[in-house]
Amino acid sequence: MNVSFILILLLFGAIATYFAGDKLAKTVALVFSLASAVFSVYILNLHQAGINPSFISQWITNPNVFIALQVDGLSLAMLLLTTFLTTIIIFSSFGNQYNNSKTFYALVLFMSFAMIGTFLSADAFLYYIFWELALIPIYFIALVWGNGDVEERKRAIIKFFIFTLAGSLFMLVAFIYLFQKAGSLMLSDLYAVRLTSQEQFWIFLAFFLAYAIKIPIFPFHTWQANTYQKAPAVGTMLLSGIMLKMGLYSVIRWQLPIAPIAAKTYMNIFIALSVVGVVYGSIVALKQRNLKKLLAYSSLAHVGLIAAGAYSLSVDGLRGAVLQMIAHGFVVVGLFFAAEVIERRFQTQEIAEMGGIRIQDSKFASLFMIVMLASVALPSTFNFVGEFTLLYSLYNVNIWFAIIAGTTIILGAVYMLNMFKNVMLGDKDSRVFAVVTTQEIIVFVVIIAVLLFFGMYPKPISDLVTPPLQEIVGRINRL
Amino acid sequence: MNTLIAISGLGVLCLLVEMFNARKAIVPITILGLLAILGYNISVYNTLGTFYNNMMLVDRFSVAFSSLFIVITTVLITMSHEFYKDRPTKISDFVAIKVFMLAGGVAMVSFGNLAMFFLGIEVLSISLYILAASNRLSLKSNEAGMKYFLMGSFASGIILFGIALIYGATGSFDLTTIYQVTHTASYPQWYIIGTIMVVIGMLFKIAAVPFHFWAPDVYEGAPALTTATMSTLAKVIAVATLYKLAIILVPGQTYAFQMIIVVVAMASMLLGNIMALRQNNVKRMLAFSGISHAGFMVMTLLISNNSANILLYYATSYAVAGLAIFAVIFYVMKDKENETIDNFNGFGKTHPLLAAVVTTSLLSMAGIPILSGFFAKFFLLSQVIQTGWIVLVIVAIISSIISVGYYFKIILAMYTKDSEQELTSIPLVYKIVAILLLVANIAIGLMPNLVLNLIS
Amino acid sequence: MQNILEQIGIENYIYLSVLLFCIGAFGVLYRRNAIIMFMSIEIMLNAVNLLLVAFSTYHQDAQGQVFVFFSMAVAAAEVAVGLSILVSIFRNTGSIDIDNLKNLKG
Amino acid sequence: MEKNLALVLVLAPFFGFLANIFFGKKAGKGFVGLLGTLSILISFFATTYFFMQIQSTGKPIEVKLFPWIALESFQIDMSFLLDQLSVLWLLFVTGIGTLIHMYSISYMHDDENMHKFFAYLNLFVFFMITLVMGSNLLVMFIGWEGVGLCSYLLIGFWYKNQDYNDAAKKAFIMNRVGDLGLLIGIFILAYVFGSLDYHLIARDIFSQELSATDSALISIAALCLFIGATGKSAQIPLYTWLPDAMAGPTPVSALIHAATMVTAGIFMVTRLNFVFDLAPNVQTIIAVIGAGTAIVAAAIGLVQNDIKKVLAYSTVSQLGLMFLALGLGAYEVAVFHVITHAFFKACLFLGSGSVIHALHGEQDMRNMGGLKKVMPITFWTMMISTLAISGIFPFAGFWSKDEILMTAFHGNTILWVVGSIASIMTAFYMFRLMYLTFFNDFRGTEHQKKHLHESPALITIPLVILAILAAVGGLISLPGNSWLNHYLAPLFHKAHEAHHLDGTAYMLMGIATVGALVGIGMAYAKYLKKQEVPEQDSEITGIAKVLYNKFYVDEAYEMLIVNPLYKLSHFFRKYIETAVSELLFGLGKVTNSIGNQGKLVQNGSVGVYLFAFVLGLSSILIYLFLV
Repeated sequence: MNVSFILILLLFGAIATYFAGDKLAKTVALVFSLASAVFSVYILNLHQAGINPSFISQWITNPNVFIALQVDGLSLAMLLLTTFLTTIIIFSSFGNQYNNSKTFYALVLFMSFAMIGTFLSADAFLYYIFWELALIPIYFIALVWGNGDVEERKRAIIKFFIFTLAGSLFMLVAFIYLFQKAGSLMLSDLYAVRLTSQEQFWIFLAFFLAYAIKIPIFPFHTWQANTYQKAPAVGTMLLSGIMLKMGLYSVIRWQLPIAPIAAKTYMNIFIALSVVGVVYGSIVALKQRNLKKLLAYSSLAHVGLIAAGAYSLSVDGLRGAVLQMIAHGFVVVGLFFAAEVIERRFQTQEIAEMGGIRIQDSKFASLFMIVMLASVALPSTFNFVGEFTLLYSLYNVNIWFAIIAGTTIILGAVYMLNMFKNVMLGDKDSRVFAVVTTQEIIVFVVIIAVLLFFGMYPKPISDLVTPPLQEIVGRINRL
Repeated sequence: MNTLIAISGLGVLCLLVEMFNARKAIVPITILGLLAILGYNISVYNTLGTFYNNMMLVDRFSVAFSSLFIVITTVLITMSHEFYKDRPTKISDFVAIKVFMLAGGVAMVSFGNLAMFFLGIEVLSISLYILAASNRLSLKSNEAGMKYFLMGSFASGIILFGIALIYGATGSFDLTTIYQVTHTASYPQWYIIGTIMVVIGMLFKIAAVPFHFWAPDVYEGAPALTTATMSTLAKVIAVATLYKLAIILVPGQTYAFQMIIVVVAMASMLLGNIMALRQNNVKRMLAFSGISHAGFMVMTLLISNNSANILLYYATSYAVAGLAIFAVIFYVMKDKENETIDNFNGFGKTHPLLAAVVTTSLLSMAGIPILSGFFAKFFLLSQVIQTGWIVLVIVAIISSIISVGYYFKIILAMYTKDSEQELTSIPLVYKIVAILLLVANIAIGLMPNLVLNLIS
Repeated sequence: MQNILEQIGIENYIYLSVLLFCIGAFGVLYRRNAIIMFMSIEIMLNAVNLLLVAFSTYHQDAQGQVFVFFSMAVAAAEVAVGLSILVSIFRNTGSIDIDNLKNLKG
Repeated sequence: MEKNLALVLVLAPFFGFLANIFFGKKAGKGFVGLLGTLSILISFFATTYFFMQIQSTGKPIEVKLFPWIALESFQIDMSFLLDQLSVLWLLFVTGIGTLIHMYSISYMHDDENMHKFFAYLNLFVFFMITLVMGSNLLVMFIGWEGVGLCSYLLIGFWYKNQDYNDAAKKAFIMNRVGDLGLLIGIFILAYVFGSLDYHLIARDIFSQELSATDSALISIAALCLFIGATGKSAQIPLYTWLPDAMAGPTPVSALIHAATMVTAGIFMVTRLNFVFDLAPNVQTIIAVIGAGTAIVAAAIGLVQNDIKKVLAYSTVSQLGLMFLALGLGAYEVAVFHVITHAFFKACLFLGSGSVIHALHGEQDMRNMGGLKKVMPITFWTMMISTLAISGIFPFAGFWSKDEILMTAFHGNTILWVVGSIASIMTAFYMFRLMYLTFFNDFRGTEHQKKHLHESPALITIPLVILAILAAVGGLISLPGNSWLNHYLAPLFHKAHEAHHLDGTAYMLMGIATVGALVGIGMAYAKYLKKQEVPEQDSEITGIAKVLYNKFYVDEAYEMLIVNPLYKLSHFFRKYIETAVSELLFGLGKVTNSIGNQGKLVQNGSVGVYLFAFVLGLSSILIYLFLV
């Protein structure tokens, strides 16, 4: 069994979900996502046992295109993140009723399929296909099942779509150019291509456009807040939990090793942009009145830090980035789920209309608080491990990067605690908050368990991702 | 060669069938006939050569493209029975004209002599004039026909003038002779002018900027099936012919010629897409979209390696996607006073399957992966980048981004708005055609080698 | 034949037909009466025919003259179709002024 | 064995936390209190064992658990270190912790969320233990932030009141400001030494010559670490959260905001004394800031009317004195004062809690008075502690404060003067507190008066124990014969000249005592003799008003930092966001408007179309001719 099975499984799952009908759809989807999670653990076992579950076969002979799915520690980590988060996300949506849920869940599984494909592909052509493919389901999920005024939603989501597509098309140009140089788009061939620094600069820039929009890095982030706000909870979680990691992962996997000279020459600029995003996102979040938007901007700040770490071109930075990607994936899903739990009861995202929840449901308050604390990187949570490593890597580049990016731990505390105070605390029991259901608690508990366990013992993940990262950094430094 | 004769014979047969009052049999007979011809055509894939004193020149290029034309015509004729349901007496004419048009098209890709080319293009054009104006009582249709006729015959004049100059310069209409003359001896300057005039005439046919003005008006005014014919069959034929002409007639790839093509391609892609943004009429929008695709296809003239294959692939993908959309448009716009996007409102809820077909086809045109449109653009651009015209690639990318804006207008209408009209069941034939085309689209996307290596 | 060409020179034929062609083209451009536009197009085609015949003689080659026959036949067919469309329009609008045809635009 | 016992020491409070949070509500209040107290007591016993161990062997015990964060150049382990310093700290953390837990059983008995209170309190002790026991800076940082979290939870324990929540938030955020400094300091140390382990850093420092850049970096690191300490230990400029933190229940103020958490900064500086020794400039800064904080806070404390606020400012002021000592390199003196301060300040807070309890939540001293007779135990215990804090012989505070002043006198006379004035002020406001609270007649409502009572035994027993400690605590470090100095000696690598009991010493002691007596006398004259009661808020004028409003520091921060930040946020949100997105939308608009123009050209006229055709044709031909 090789890793391609997981893609087939999910694709088949999407089809099966569609034909299972509206009533059964979510259960079927959960079963398939769970199966994919289990299978990804199996792949992990194979990998640990030294067996390589990669898959390569020729697809198009002229031009030379391969279906190449590569498994190493890095892609495996992302695979696990995706399958587990998808399962959690699908499970978290059990409290919602969606029209035409068969299509909805089929799209969710399809998206998971595409994202996993992106993480596994070792052929740029295949990678690009999956990259674009992931965009379609989320577009429809956000458009059809989103919330708020239809016209506004349309505007926000078409903006998102065109933005991301625009970025990725420039990446496509870069790949086409590389294809002409290398004669193939296999990752290994692309790594081997010798490019002048001029060429590398343009290729780096084209990649950057694609990834900066996806991640997003300031000032390419304007699609983000509105899209997160308008998308349904599941869509927001998929977007923020997994999809933006595609961009970060790609920075590490594709952008840096293919254009190492450019990366080295211009790293300070890109770190600076990312760091500006950190501060900017935090400051904008201070005054947000909409809960989901606030979380969106906080996400902007966090991923800015991850991107900065990735551009620091050190093993520490990359490892911190990967760790934080995983941590952020879980935490942001938890946060948006908390927002969703509130929205299910209050039918609002406006912070001003909330409050007095802790009095009525202290369990939910505690769960939300733990997730929130993880997001502000309290030590002993996974996010701290990531954030510490990232800041340390930035410190090694320049102390000012670390200090400026470090303000996120202050500003993050400010807006998060403010949010928590206004949303949860206080004595305003004019609105009834129904106690969280067991299903909702399970979602939180799973997320919190992951965050705390790896917060105390990140070694398994760290050990998993370090060898490929060392290789990548070695490649960057060799040239 | 026999393909051409068979097609012409089939056209005559259609008219005869009408005489024998077997009107209902026309469409099936024609389809069967076309399929038989297709089979024959594929069988001569490996037996190539020239016929009738080099009047016809059958090579892989012509076989592959004429097969594509036949397939497209088959699809169009399959739908014509349903489309012309309310005008049953005229059906033989319409079918026959389409078959003749196909004959013109086949002549255009397999000509060995400029006379044959001229005849082909005139057969094609005259058929289209008739089809465009075929809705006699509709002023719009008349206007479309008239505009197309005026501009078309003007363009014919130019082509003819070009041919005359070529003849004057080389002393022959024969392609091989011309080729020899231009590649061995010196030739007067007016030869280039003649070539350019012929090329411009063809650019008019494929509706490339700045010779595109007729397209939106004619597409809008003509009956939907004719629009479909023009935007798929006629465009593909014209592009293929342009390609063949340019490859043979233009001596060497001079910088000046490349420059013209680059400018035309860029203008077509950008203008087509930008203009399409502001359209409300679906047919008109597709006309502008077609203009931009013409711009893309023209880029094949720049590339030296594998260009015919890529053109074929692009044309196939474009035609398949376009036909699928039109199959749905026939149903949606049936008996509608205006043909605006609003007619698609709520289509996603009422007809999820067909909405999916339209969506995927539009995505294919926009160039989203796994659909053939993406591969077409990828193959094309990957060759163009080799020529060094990176600006052109960037413009192509930018115009692709713009194109998403209007393709998604239809998608948005289908999925976010509510329908105001009651449900009518969709004719089976449209449904089957649409779905088959979707399958074909995905199939040639997943297995590009099916189409990509036909012409080596 | 040879003599005439020698006396007048091929260039002059070319100039003449270009001139005729341009006249035709300007006719199409500037006249708004459909019939006159048709006639202008005919002038363009005939200019080409003249040129073809001249070249045919110049090259001592019959192909050009044969081509003229094709061209004339096609022109006739074309005009036939054009006129029938014009009739149809005349029935609908009662006018053959091409400027009335501005319903399709934008 | 040692490893297990160490784990018990760390984890007992944590299990107490888990048990209380999950089962506390069902198990009932008696169980909650008992469990909460017992879990700390277990830790206390474990600590005692280790204390004995270390007393006898003098060898630090290191407990490695598992690798935690791996960096490219080094690895950070989850491991604990039990040496003289940490065990000493643990002793009074768990010891006082136990007493305060006990106290809370009675104090919090009427609160519906008592189980949560104990859970948080246990969690706090757990984090405090982690902070103290961590064998490297990052494990300490877990505890460091963890205690901040618990402080946040406990200050905002009565979360229905948004003002309390604001106070909690403020505490957390100001701490975070310091934490950033601490983190940067950690980075620098990690960069320079390639390790965060105390031992390894110390070894590196002593085993090799440091380059000039490294020395400079270490100075910056020391400064950054000190910024961290100012946050946690409420020093200028980050001290304003501590008075606000009095919103929490009184046992919390006693445990967290007086005895333990706020001393974390002193602990950290002491722990890293070898780093600070390398940065004399930073030490000067520390001393100056410490002295400044001592006098500023004491001055504010002079006029506060809320009994807990007075104590809070007193805490800030005392912490300032400790930093003064640290800045002068007298780590053991600072530690000594930490310990004595923990005793008497905890006692004072608990006593004030007892008073507040008796008055049903009244905290304003203007509405108290005459409680001496009703609450004798509370009065006497508090009196002892007040004497201790004022530095009256022979109570604990006398010895420790005297040491600090003596160190200051030897270091810098100005610092000594400042410290002495702060001491005099301390004596004044503490006795002001005592007189207003316990003497004269009761000024509260009739209703309150009827219900006045002495607190139950669970409250008074800890008071008595703490009062005894406050009285005799000075014995651990008598001048000339200091057990503490001897005990801590292995930690410090720089030799200190011991202060001999010479004439100067006696003179200084005399001056300090006289100063304290002066302060007491002034308070006596003003509040007992004249029976003055502080004016209502609106009547306060002049310097007193400035003091009463805490020098308007909060307002200044609001104006200089908070508001600009919010304004910036508003600006970003309203203008930058819009501008960036409009810029991109603008491109869309441009293309759309081109489309609109194009529509005008496409006007339906065949003439225009043909014209364009010919234009295109001729331009192409002309181009060809030109080329």
